[in-house]
Amino acid sequence: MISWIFQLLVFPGLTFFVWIAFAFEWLERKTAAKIQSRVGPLTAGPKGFLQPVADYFKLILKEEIIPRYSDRFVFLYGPPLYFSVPAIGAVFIPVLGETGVLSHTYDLLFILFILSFSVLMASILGYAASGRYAIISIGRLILQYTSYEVPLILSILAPALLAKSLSISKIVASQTSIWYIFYAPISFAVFLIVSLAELEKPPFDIPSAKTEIVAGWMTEFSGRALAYIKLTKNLNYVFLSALATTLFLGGPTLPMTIQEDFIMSFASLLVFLAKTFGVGFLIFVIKSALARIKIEQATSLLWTITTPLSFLQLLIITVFR
Amino acid sequence: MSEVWISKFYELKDVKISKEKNRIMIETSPDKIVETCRFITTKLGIHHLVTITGIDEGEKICIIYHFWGQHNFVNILVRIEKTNPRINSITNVVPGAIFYEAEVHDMLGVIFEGNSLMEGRLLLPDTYPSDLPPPLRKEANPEEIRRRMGLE
Amino acid sequence: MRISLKSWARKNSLWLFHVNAASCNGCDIEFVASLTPRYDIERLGAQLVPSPKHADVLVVTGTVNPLMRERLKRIYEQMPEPKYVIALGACAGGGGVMKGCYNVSHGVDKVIPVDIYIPGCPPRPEAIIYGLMKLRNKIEGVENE
Amino acid sequence: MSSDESIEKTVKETTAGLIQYSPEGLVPFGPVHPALKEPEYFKIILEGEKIVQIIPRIGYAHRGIERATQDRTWVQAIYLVERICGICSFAHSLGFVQTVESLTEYEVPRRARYIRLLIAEMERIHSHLLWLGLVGYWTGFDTLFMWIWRDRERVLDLIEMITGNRVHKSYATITGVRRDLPENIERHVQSAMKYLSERVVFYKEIVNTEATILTRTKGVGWISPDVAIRLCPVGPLLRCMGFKRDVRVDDPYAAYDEIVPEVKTSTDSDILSLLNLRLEEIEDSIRMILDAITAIPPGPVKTTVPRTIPKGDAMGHVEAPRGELFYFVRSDGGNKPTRVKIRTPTLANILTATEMLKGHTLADVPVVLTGMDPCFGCMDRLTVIDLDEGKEWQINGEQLRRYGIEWYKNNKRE
Repeated sequence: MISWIFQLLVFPGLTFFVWIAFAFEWLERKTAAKIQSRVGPLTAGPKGFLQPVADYFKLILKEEIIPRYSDRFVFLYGPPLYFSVPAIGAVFIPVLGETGVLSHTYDLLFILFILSFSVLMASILGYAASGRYAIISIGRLILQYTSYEVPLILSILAPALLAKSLSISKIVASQTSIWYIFYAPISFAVFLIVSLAELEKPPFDIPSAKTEIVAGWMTEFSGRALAYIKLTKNLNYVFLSALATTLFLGGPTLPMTIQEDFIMSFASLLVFLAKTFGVGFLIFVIKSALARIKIEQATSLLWTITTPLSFLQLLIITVFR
Repeated sequence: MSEVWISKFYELKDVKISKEKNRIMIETSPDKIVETCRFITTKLGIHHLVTITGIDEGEKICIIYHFWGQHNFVNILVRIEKTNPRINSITNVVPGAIFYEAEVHDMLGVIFEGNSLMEGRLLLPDTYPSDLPPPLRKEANPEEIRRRMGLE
Repeated sequence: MRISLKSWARKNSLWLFHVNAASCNGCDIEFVASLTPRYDIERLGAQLVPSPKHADVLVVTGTVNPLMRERLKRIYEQMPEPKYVIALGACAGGGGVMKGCYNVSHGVDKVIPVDIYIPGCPPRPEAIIYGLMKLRNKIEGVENE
Repeated sequence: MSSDESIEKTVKETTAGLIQYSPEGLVPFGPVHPALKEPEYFKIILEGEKIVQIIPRIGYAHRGIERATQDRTWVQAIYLVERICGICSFAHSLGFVQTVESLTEYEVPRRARYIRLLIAEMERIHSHLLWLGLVGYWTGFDTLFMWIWRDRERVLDLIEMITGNRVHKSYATITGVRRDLPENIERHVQSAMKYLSERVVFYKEIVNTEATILTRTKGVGWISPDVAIRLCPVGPLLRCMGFKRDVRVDDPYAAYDEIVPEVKTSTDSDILSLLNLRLEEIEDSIRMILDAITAIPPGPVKTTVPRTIPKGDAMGHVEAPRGELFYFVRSDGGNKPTRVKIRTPTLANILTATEMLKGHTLADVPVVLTGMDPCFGCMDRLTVIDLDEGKEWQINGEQLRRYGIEWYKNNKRE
């Protein structure tokens, strides 16, 4: 029992993913800086590695301003709840073996729920803060969500269809010989595009477009609440990269079996980290090379291109398997 | 080109015309300003109003309309009484004049009849004291304005 | 010297919110230039944030005129504690060349308290980086007393 | 005839719309807004995401410089008008100085005229690059923004070598420039211009091929040239509608009669054509700088003039990076100007920009509004216009603040 709780909260559960989230933000800022021929964070820790940690602690230690006309209850308890959404999702991701800390026969469905719930939480938070920019931002967020939900589900269904199962551990287990990215490359590409939309990164950073609507639904948050929101955004980032790793790149599976349990787990961990950071890096590079598009363009792009493409992939899989 | 124009200007009555290099200056009376501007836009085909300058000359306020077209400045100069500074707006002829007229109104208190931005207090900060003269009038004192606006 | 986690986090994560209070743009373009590759103040952990509620440092440029004065007060009140103010440029410091104009305040400190003055018309990006370093030292000093 | 009437109608609506609006769907844009590096307030009236009307409330950068020039001597006034705007600072000092020169009988030395052209064109390159980078920023393309601002530093280096300052050059003076060119400047100018011309070709390719930029700019902000010409726009905004008007050619100053600029025009009148037009202007400026630096004649750079300027009126204009910048100067024969009137390009363009935005969505606001390359610091040197209800404000600052809080409370959950 204690071991299970340790797994859930420390490793490979919550704390582990939070540290990866910090590392992701550092890597994102460093990559963006490198592409823009800058240096990026440098003074906090070696090579600026502790920059996200400094940001986080500073925000936690700051005063929190609760606007007088906002929903006080949601304002206080919303951000931790928002944080818990990807945190719960992350423990379903297999890190050390073929199964995650938590697992279930139909856990892929739960992951889908998690993905949509984080958008719902964001809109509740934005609405509780009640500002004009927040309202516009939420309108855009939900419009964008309705247009990317279908391709998101369809692209996730491709690995499930290939493995003939809705269980993550089964999907991982059946990828030991060949990764699903080779069977379903279109779905992987669609998943990456949709991830950008889910993460509000360019070209889909429409709900938080700072030159149009200030900081979108985050405008009114400060201090502790903002720390939670920032961390959640990074955790979402990690969660989606890890999900792509799990569903399309074979997760932590190794081509051979090693007798020693400890070494086996350690090797799996390294494989998992390498793949996750690889996917994350791919997303950083894509987002650095693109400008923001408009909401109607995003909607039409997601409906008319990604949705038919993911259908096509499913059709190919059903016909050829 | 400018010679042709000058000969055309004599169609207008009661004008004084002077010319220096490519700057043509037409002095006319305030009640003929709309007519003169319409003459410039229709007969000469100059649509580009550069700006409207207002100058406080002590007894009178001098308003100059600067038009630019085909390598020549065409300026119309009118002088109005400072005690009752009113003149017809030219926004019907040159729509782009709306902000320029409002600016002269703001800075010198000239009222352009027919301009939609003349209603109420339109110009200067909201805290500008209404009993003080507009800032570009000769009698305006920057120190006093600063003191009244609470800037000292 | 012992550095507390609090002051370490604060000095390494200065989020800037920039307010142009009736400036001539000179200081503003130099401030933006200090974010760009040659100077890159992100090295110090500083970044530009879009909302004053996210910010730690208020960077004010320009000759604060009566219209902007009220806005500036409201923005300052919206920022969460602890907050710092940098007056960037000669106009923000004390009126500069605009001194005596009827529509300018003589300095930001007539409106809100200022921590760091960066003089110059406009200050070079190097001067802005120097000012940020001064602010970092100030944060450390205040916390360690 | 009917087309004339429709033009007339559109123009009427534009000017009349400045004061009529309903508070529903009102979105404030500014005065402190991430898209605007300068304070300016736009009331945007929306139906969903579609813009119905946009009302500028200018005046947040008003300082009162025109009045202040009357209290300064002629030489002090040069440095004051220069500080109207940090981006086109040399254009301001040049416009003022040339207008004053036309009142005197002194000739500007030929070498000084060449040096003036050199700095004016470098400033144009720096201003256009700055704007282009900010277009990247507004469309959320931070990488482009950083690259362009990195390249802009090369021009600033040259300006610093010649004038001693990066932003406010303090270089032009009555009858000439303040100091001569440094030695061996040709080498630096040529290498920097070579580098920049390569980069401009690269940016042209990015702008015309990158899909996300194209979708954001192509066809956005279209305005009928017949309507636009009635609203008196200037500069690149006018040239992108197909009107071939440039003060450098129409009324040559400095050395523009010897090194003639090529006036670029476009007929698409959208933001993409503005982007291309400005990039072409940079290329032309590079050519002119390279021509000027080889053809520059030897000689003095200024003559000495008395402190008083003869009595008279003078007007002059220069082509600032944003368009025609107009100066009117009246002297009464003393050592101070009696009246200095400045008309900056942004004030001329703002009416056109609000017309360009109608019918577009909120996402287009930063791109179009800033597409005219606004410089509110310039515009507000004198103008303050409160278009809010046209009602009389008789309250002090603190009351205004409370009014703002109350207003926010009442309008909060619409």
